[in-house]
Amino acid sequence: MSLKRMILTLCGFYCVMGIMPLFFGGTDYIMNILIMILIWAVVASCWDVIMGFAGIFSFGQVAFYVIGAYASAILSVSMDIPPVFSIIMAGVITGLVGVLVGLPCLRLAGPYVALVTFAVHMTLVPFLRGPLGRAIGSGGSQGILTIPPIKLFGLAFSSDQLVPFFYLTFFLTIICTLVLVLMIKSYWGTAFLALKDSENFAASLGISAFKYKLMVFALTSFITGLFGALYAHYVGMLSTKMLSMDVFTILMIMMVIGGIGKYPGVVVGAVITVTLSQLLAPLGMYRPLIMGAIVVVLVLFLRDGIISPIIRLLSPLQRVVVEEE
Amino acid sequence: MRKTGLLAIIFTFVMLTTTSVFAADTIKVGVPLAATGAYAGSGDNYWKGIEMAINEINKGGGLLGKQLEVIRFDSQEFAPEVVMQGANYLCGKMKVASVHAGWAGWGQDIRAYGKYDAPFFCDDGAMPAVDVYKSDPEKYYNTYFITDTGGDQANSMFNMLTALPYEYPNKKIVIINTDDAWGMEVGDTLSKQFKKIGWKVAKRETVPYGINEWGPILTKIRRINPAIIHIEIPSSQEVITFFRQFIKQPTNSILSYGWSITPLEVLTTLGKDADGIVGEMPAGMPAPKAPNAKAQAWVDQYMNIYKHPVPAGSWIAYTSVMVWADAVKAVGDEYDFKAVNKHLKEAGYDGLQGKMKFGENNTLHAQPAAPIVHYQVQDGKLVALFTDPPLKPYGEYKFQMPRWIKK
Amino acid sequence: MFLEIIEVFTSGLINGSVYALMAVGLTLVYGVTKAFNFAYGSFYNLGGYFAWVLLIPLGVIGGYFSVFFMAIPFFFIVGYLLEKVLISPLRKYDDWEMKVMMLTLGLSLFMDFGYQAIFGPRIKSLPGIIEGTVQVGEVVLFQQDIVIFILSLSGMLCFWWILNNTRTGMAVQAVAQNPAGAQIVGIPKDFIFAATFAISTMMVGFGGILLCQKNFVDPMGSTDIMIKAWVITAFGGMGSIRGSLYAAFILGMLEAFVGWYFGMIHVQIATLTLLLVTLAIRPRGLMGRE
Amino acid sequence: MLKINKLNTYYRESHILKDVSVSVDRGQVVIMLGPNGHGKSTLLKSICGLVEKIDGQILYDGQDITGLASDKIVNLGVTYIAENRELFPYMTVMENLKLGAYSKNARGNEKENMAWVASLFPKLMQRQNQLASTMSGGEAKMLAIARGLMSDADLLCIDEPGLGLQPSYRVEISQIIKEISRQGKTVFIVEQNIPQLIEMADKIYIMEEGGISFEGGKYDVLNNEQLKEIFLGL
Repeated sequence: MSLKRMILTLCGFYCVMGIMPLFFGGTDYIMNILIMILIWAVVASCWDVIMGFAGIFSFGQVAFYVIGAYASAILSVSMDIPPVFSIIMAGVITGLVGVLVGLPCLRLAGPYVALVTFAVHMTLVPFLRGPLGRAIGSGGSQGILTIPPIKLFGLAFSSDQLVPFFYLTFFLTIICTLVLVLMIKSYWGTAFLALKDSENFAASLGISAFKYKLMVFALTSFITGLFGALYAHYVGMLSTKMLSMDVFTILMIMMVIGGIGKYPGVVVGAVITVTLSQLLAPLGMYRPLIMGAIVVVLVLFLRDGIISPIIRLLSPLQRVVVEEE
Repeated sequence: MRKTGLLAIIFTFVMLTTTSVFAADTIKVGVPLAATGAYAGSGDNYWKGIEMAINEINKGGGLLGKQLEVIRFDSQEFAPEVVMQGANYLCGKMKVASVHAGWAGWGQDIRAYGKYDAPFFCDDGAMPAVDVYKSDPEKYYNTYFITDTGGDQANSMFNMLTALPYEYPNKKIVIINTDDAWGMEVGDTLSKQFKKIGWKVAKRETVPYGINEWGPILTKIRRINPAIIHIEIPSSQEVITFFRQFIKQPTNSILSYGWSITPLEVLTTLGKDADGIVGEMPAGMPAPKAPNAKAQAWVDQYMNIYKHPVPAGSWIAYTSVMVWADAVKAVGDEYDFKAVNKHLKEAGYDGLQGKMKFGENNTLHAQPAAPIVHYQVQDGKLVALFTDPPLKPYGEYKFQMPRWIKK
Repeated sequence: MFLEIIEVFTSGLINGSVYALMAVGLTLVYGVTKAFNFAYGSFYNLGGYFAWVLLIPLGVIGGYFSVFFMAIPFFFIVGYLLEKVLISPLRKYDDWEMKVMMLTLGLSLFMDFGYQAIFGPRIKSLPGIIEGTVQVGEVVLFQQDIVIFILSLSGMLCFWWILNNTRTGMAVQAVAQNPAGAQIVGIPKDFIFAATFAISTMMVGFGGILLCQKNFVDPMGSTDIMIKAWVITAFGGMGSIRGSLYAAFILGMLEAFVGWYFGMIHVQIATLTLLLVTLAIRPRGLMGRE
Repeated sequence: MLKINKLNTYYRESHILKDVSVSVDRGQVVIMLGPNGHGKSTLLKSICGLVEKIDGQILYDGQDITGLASDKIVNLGVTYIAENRELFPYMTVMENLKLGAYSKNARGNEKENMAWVASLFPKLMQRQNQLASTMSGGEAKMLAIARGLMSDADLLCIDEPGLGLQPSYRVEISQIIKEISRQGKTVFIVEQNIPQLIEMADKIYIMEEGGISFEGGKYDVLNNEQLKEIFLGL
């Protein structure tokens, strides 16, 4: 997708998102979904950049998200750092962890990268629940229940006031999305694609796999950590239950629906997945059952996710719309 | 592509907004329980009690002439976001008149449902949840804890263990508990109490869920040969495998299972093998004979419908629905949350075991009408030895010496 | 002290045999087809439910003997069809390895919650294959554990023998070592892929039956099993059967001794640390090769 | 014996072979010359069912084998011997040879073929328990040819056997191919580093840019100074 088209698409999407609170500002239930869509769209985009563009089988995305959330929560609760700063510090910490995880991963391939990154995910649970975690203020198994809201210009942003929080998230989403788009379309992005196609070929062009992959890890985990922190201050409570397989799979489904490496497909994937998951929630155990089936069917029949068939399906409609305009 | 996103959003929100049903002739009751995942078993126990109460009310003509309509929500494994979604869905979107939960998120739930006013009944049974309540009692005034906290329950366990008609051969106890809020709270309280009376906590081990191979721990226990082994793991697999591996080479110890005796599978799987284990149930129903005819009738009805003995949570979840219905009847308007909450807090309720009342911190502290019941497994069934408070022997049932203890 | 160590050692040995059984199928399928099966744990549970359905509601004659007898064709067919219908169509894509991971992840979600929808969320227990204990000196052992140990070890030795001494076994190895070469000598690659998948499904199904009768059939237990098997195979070197055997026993012992000496809560961290250190030194695991 | 009509193949977006027509008669030695990367290997692989997208017709003994799975083609008696050997690296020489006789038609004659291969490659037999991955380039090439012979094929498609080898090995290979041909086997070979082979050839093709640019007898090439210089470096 060309840069112009990509930016136009995202602009269109976020313009629509931006005016949503005008209609639904009074409905907490829908505002919550909208905010979660914004947050997940960025987190899933980061994963898409790692997997789809850099071609690294990272399974550590949820871990980075949780690290960011916990980092900001601990900094603001135990050390009384104002959330505005703790969020950014959380991003930096997550970025550093990303580099640390990235260093050994770059020597590995395929399921090994997946395993090592997922091992980070798995170690987080006993770490945060255990004595070490409690020592740094993770609150052990009960988690942290009193995370302060973000205070900015005398306003408090938290789940108590959804519309202001929506626009704060919206603002950060736009910035991070721009960063991601520029990364994908810059020399970096080209380098990723070259790397994905053939590492040897890219090496012959003088693209250092090591350097670029590390940079991807650092940047995406920074953004992921930032949004994790945002989420922590949004819900105001954290527990290690965030590391359950469910969150992981939901994130994965966003990518499958959106199409891996088909940015910004994953953003639409986030919209559909979050909404679907919410709609199906009253169905209890049939929700994950249906989600699982959707993944199987999509992977099998739609190689690039749901995006291209939708475009194809809607193209006559689009033409009509254009003609009417 | 832009249009695609737009259409997708419009489509989903049309779907979202149209799904809310505006039926006026029912009263909606929210039931957020774990229907999937590790806590689904306990969710099922609570659900059975709630279902029974709702059916009973509906059969009796409903509440204020309206039928009750249950809206369920799967709170999975209580991830913060899911807990919040549940509150927003049930209270925000479906506008339920009350929320009946069991385990619901150990404190996260208080914050999530505290934003709304519909009465919220939960069985978190742990101090962190009560701490959230205490941080702003005004805001969380609609929260009701239907059982005591872990610490209070552990004190009761301690009292029972020391009151057993049994001469302990030594003063050593081994405590094994899970690494969650409940397990830690019980473990900490028990070890503090036993130390106070001069016992030695020979081993205190916090374990994660999912252990099926107990060899290494049992090896240590056999060396210690303690007078009491207390296990506090609110999950059936671990405690069953522990018992099986313990019994192949037992020590002269009283096996105290605390709350872990209550998951349904423990007794259905172990049967008579489990004879001799002691344990407790908060807000429980004494067994095999209920304390009065009314309660006995309820137990019989339960066994009739679900074909198994009453597990932890069922009775109190049933009662919580009844308590709320009683308050609504008294107020006359299910949506007058201020009045309903006031009634819930101030007026008592005449339950199956007697008059009960929510106490300090909106907690249904152990009381004669909702006692902590201490059982021993005898002939493959739970037999109440004591009720608490006050700690007194129940009925004619007697402690039996576990068969593995050699004099 | 010595007795204690012996006891912990036996515990580790039992752990190890159980893990070996879980890991060998996974490593085989990865080694041969390069497809990573995330639904592996769900097939383990399928074994458990298979035995449960036959033994409890149906009350099949012959008990475990018939269960094992029927499990062989059942799991072979399930695995074979699965590969043909779901996995092999993905092979034509460049990023099929990622797609297979995602598909099997979705499949495992579907299967796990399918079990809950069909059998309910509560755990199920199976009758033991054999009850009772044996005393060896001071150490008391479950006969059940001994049966598991013997069956899983002999099963694996038998499997190893087949792999190294039969034409088909050699063909499987050939595909693992060089798929293009295998095609050249006329080995039907697609059939071997599907057959390997089927064999691995059979092994994990067997593992499920053997272990669920010791523990329980838990609809949500599949993730733990999958992760455990994954850690062992990666530690031993993906694709190396010998590596997984060593890894299974090393990790079984590590678990028993760390649990005994430091406490159960440290087991998981110790395991993952060992894994990470091993991979840092040997990026392909203990016995892995390029 | 082998007749190819208007064969086209594709790899991803690129069109590799364009309307290639070739015919090989029983017992012949046919040599394909041409610059590297112009599709010679692809042609051999197409015959043996190792290329996915193909279009056209390949007849073997009158039977259409276009798009047939490779194992079926091997079974019919057509074997490919790869330029880059494609051995099983962690198996011994003997195991590699045994797997060469995997196809159904080869199993019955495994013993005779093994004896024949042993007489052709005495050096390999001395190393029968060595792992394939530890062999030198020349030995590995010999093993690849030997493994191909084990398949009891009537038509051997040999891809650049002499590439990157010392002259002594090349001489050996040419002798072996002569021997194979003497046994009545048909050989379709891509090779331009072994001039001795030209002497044996019954027919020569030259492939350029995915198409056949020349077809003729060996004297047509040997007498054509231009071709000789370009393709044989003589």
